[in-house]
Amino acid sequence: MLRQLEGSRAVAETVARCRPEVVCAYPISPQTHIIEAVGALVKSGALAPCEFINVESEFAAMSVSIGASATGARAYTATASQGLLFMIEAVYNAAGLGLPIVMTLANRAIGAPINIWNDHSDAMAVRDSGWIQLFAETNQEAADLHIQAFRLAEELSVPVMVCMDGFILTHAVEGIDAPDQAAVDAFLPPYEPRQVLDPNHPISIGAMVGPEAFEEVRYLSYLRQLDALERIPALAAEFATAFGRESGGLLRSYRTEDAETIVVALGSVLGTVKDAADARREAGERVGVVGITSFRPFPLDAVRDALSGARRVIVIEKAFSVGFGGVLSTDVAMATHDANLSLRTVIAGLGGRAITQRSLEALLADAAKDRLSPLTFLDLDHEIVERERSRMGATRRSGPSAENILRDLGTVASKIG
Amino acid sequence: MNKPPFAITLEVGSSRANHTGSWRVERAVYVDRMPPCNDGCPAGENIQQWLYRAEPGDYEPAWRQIVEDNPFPAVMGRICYHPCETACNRAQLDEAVGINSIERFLGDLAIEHGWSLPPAGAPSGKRILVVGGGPSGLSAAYHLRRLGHGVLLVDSAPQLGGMMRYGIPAYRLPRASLDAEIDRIVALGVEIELDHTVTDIEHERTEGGFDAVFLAVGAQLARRVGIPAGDSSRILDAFSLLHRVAEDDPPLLGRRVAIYGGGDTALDAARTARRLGATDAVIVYRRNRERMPAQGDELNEAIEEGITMRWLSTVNRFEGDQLILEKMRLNDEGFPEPTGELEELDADSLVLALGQETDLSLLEGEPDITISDGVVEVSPAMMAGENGVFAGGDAVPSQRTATVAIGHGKRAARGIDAYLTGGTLTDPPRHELATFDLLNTWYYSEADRTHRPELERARRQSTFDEVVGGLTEENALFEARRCMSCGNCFECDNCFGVCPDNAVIKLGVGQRYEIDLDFCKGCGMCVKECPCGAIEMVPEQI
Amino acid sequence: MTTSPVRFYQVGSFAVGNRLLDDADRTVQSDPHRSNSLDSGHRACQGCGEALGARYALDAAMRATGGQLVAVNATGCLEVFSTPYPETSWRIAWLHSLFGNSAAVATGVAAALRAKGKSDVRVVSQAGDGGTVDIGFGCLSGMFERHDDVLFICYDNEAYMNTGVQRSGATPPAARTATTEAVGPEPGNVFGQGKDLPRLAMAHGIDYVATATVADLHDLEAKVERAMTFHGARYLHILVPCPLGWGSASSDTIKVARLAKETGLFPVFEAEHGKVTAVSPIRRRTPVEEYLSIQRRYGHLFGEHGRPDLVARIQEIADQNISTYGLVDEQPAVTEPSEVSA
Amino acid sequence: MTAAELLSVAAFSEGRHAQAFPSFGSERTGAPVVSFCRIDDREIRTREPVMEPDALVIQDVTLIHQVDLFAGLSNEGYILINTSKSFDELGLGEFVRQLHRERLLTCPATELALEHLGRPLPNAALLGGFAALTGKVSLDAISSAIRDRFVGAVGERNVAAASAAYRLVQVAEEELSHAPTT
Repeated sequence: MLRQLEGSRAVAETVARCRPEVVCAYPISPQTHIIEAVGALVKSGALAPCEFINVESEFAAMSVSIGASATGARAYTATASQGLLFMIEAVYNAAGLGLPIVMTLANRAIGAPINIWNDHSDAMAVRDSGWIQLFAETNQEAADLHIQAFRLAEELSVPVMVCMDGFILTHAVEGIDAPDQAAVDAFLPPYEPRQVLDPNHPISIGAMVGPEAFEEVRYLSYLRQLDALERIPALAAEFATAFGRESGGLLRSYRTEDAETIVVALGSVLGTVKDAADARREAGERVGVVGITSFRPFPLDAVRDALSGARRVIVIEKAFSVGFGGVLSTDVAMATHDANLSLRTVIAGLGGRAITQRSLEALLADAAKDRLSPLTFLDLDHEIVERERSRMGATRRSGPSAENILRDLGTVASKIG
Repeated sequence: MNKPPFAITLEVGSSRANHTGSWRVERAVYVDRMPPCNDGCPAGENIQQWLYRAEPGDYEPAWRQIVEDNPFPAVMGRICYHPCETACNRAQLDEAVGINSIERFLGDLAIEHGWSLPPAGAPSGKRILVVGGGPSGLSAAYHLRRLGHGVLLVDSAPQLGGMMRYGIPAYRLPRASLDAEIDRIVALGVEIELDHTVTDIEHERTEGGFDAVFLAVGAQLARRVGIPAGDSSRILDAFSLLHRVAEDDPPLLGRRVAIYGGGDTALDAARTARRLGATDAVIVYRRNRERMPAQGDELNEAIEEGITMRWLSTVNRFEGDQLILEKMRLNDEGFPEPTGELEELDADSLVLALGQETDLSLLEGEPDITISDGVVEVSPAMMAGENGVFAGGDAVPSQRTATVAIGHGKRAARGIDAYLTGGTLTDPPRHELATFDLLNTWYYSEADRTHRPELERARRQSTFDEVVGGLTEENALFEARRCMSCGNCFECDNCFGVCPDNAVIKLGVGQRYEIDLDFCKGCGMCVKECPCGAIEMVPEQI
Repeated sequence: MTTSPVRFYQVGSFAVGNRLLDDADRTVQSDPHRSNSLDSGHRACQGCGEALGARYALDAAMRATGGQLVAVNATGCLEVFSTPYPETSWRIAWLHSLFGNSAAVATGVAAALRAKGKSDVRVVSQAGDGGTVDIGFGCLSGMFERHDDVLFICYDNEAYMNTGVQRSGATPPAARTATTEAVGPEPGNVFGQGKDLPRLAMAHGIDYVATATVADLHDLEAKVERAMTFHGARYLHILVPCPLGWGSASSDTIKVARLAKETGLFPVFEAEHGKVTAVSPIRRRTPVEEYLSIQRRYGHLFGEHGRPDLVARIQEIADQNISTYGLVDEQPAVTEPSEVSA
Repeated sequence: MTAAELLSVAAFSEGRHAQAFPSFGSERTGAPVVSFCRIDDREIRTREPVMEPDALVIQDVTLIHQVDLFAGLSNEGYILINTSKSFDELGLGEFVRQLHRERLLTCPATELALEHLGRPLPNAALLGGFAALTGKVSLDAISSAIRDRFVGAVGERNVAAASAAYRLVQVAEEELSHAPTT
């Protein structure tokens, strides 16, 4: 039933209906509302049997999940930003051990400077960890992806991360259908582990593997990710028939049929991008949008096909590789290396900077005139940058840039949006 | 469950395919070493083994283990000077194991329960003449019977036992115990002829058609010295004193008795004198206490009973009821020298305890027998000469104790058996001695020795009741369990437990252990942690 | 013949086994059918104390739980020498995740078992001193504080042996390691540093804390058994000498552990709910020299350029332990582990 | 944020698409915050903050001279300010002359809250006032949204406050419609 719900609440209810047996939590904005709500459902007995464990760090949160999953329990946790980085060793370990843990990542920037607002730096930091990473465009999709995530993870024995934009989605209230228990049960069978710690059938999990087999082990996990490329669309289709709506899949195209310019992006920004695209089409530009849901595994073929007709591809990223540029862009470039098109990277929305339709339209207008440089930083205040650079040039002890800039701006939070 | 993931997950126990034994440069090897108690026992008892059997309370098997070698546990448990305890490694930890008292406990238990000795062996058709019914003669007779040989045992005395009966007072060795153990031997089918003194060995041998002879005539002649004495002065020798007491015909000694000598017999004589009513019993000895041949504990018992000592003194002369003593001093070699300084000692009688000699007149005419210092030279098999005449006990050169004599008897019996079957007696190779430094005593808990009760002094001075009592079963068991099993595995499971590689295989009760060389890395922990030193490391041959 | 019950025995009272005892009173290690949780073929060094301690502890835990046991293992020597692909030496359900998280992983295992209603299955988490007092302490403290139903066992060999003997928070004063070399005016590890984990564990108010060494099997097994009677967080700290890292003879592993206890340098005790309830008194009090001088990691304290002053300071530490824990008994120590009918 | 959320719920209950979200910050209770609400008949895809509001509800009048609250407000826009003062008294007289007078109102929501709830929580009253001012949502929808959020008596008191504000604003609207235009 459609209800006007906060994104975090919708995710929490949906996760609960996936019947996790162990949930552990360490609070970090903007993930808090999710685990608070799950915790309440466990305490009230609405979610049972389930052990809700308040741990002392994200590192412990993932470690507890590892132990629980290896013991045959369906395990769930959620984190963001610094929290993800603090648990990163365990994140890799969970994937290496092939434990189908599902984790919500409420995407948030990484400090310093410390910043609690949304971008995708955290997700990108664990891009190579062996987890499947699915990006939600809306809160509805965020909720739905969790159901598919448990199914996918347990089928393949691979952990899955559902990425949803911090605050923008987690704290947004909108009409969402949190699927009911019967429907979820029908879609998601009980967890049957590939390996389990059982005193009656003892095994040793987590052996040390040397050069003689390590590469094979890694290659096998690569093959599992390739399997995921098959399973993700299949599950999305199955989900669509079961729940009557499109959620998940590898990617989604919008008005790309005749598009000359295609914007590629991840997550919630796609909504604004679509509005901008519509506006530009009214101005006579043929603009389309491709939203990538499955960032890992990265659907090279699907992306290639989706972009095949375009002359320009603009990748809008909420993260970037300092010292290089786009992260998603390199993947898109790999997908389209033999296509004859110009690829532009736009870094936008870092640390919660609002990505406005106005800016996007201006950007597209420039692109239409081929005035877009290979790497663009949307709404970058060059004046501030220059001021700080000259300050740095002038005196060695010019102080921390972030504080200097805030002083220049005399800013307040409300202005940042 | 479906197949676990490749490499990161493994099937249990698969490491047994990895034979880490190849790392080894030394291997652990189980050994048996000679325990000092066994090493020190003149009767050749396997002491450690019978203690081992006694530890769980299996007393009869323990007793049977003793009588394998020595048919006199009850007697030994009383009069043996237990060199086993002197040698016992436990003495270096706290106190020696009370082996002697456990042996007596087992001996008495056997008498109480009427356990019989192992039966005589299948008749060999051979007959052996044993001359002398003392410890060595009886021991020989016992072992010969077990070997199936016929035995005629002759003795000049009216009763069997020799010195055990006529040389050792009843308060040390009650006659009931002695008789019981002698009767058990006789019961094996030993022919006995008492009050018969053999004067011509060759004659008797051919008369009786004996295949061999064992001479165990002991040393019955008291050694005498010329002591100037008045007619009224009463002088007698210790042996006849003890002999007459043993036959209930005690001589009159008076109230003040001096005993001349420093051996055990001197002590026996003095203590006997007290029991016959002497108020003063004074031992006159020309050396000091340190140089006294008598056993320490008996001297203490004597002193407790009121015996006094005149160290560094010799008897110069005996005038009426006055004994004139001369003071001595020890020279650098420790020999006593006269000082010329005289002193007096009132005495009604003087008992000479200067040792015994052997009467070997019966050997006159025997060919190729060597007699030197009044005793018979014998081969390692106890044979004197070539023609089947064997000798043992006090009649041959060695320490003159009952235990030694019993050992001789056993050895002679085996020698005779070998002689009769045309072979020669060969000893199995002796194991290396299990010295204290080979032990890891940590594993033995603190346990002080239990001592035997002693008769209160009043009764000891007036009666011939046995002075030293026996152990209760609990004490005997406690004492037996103080044994450290030096040099021989007692299956404590230490090696099995402490091996970090599970490379010790436990073969089951009585079967001990085996090293699993597939996995033994040769760390040597089992050797270091073996309490009794029954494992050693040996280099691998590479 | 029948014999009366006897209230003592000494034949190898302190040995692993004793033929005079009933099976029930015998140690797990004396049992030919023991579980050998850590089996042969592992790649530990000759005389490895950790391999020994792990088998002692886990076999005891296996007996105490009727084999219903799951073990979680931190990274370290034990993990590396026991499970190099393609062979594992474990005979029990075993999981290795990371260096610093074994306590948290065990919490997860326990939580999963609870959620699945498998209350009969018990969880052990094991780590070396590094995985316990240093990198693993955060997760360990959290597990303690939540009173999760986990027995955490620290096999303490007083340094990072797996990586080549570097100093850990459990490395004792003056000990030479690869990162506390025996040079300079204060050779070896600095005095006054290091974590007293058993005390920290007690401060969490958890049900049960105990220390033990591989030198006293009876004591160690009794403590594992006791620990398994509690449902909640428990901590067992076992001293396991490392011949390689300590520079002791491979055959001396147990001797060294024994001396650590007999000198008072390693107090062996038990605590319940934050209070010390029992200590294992010193049986043969020994000066620290005897312990130190058979380990090359203390070699710089002896010989012509030796440092008797530092030895004296170590002796002070031992004496302090002895008075703090009352390790020297006024009455003679009870030496009969149990009574027996013969 | 509560007000925006309740407004979105009200709109949603009337079958419209609604989206509410805060200006995400690390503010603590009481600090100035901005929150947004979009109401539409089509699916709302955009995630950008509301830059050009059609309506502006000012809960804390003290902010009006600190931050440029009116940036982006179109001349067609509605303004509802929680105050008992008039625009002139607030020094906004000049500013509001360029706007539709009947779309500008002040409402003593805090007083109403104190009167009905006994606590200075003006949200419900402002929503009632907003409903009356804009007619974009019904008072019933607002009331049911309030009741969903606050069960029992608290809900009813909030509904009372909202209704009171609703009536006040209606009356004011009446007056304005009869006022002579200058």
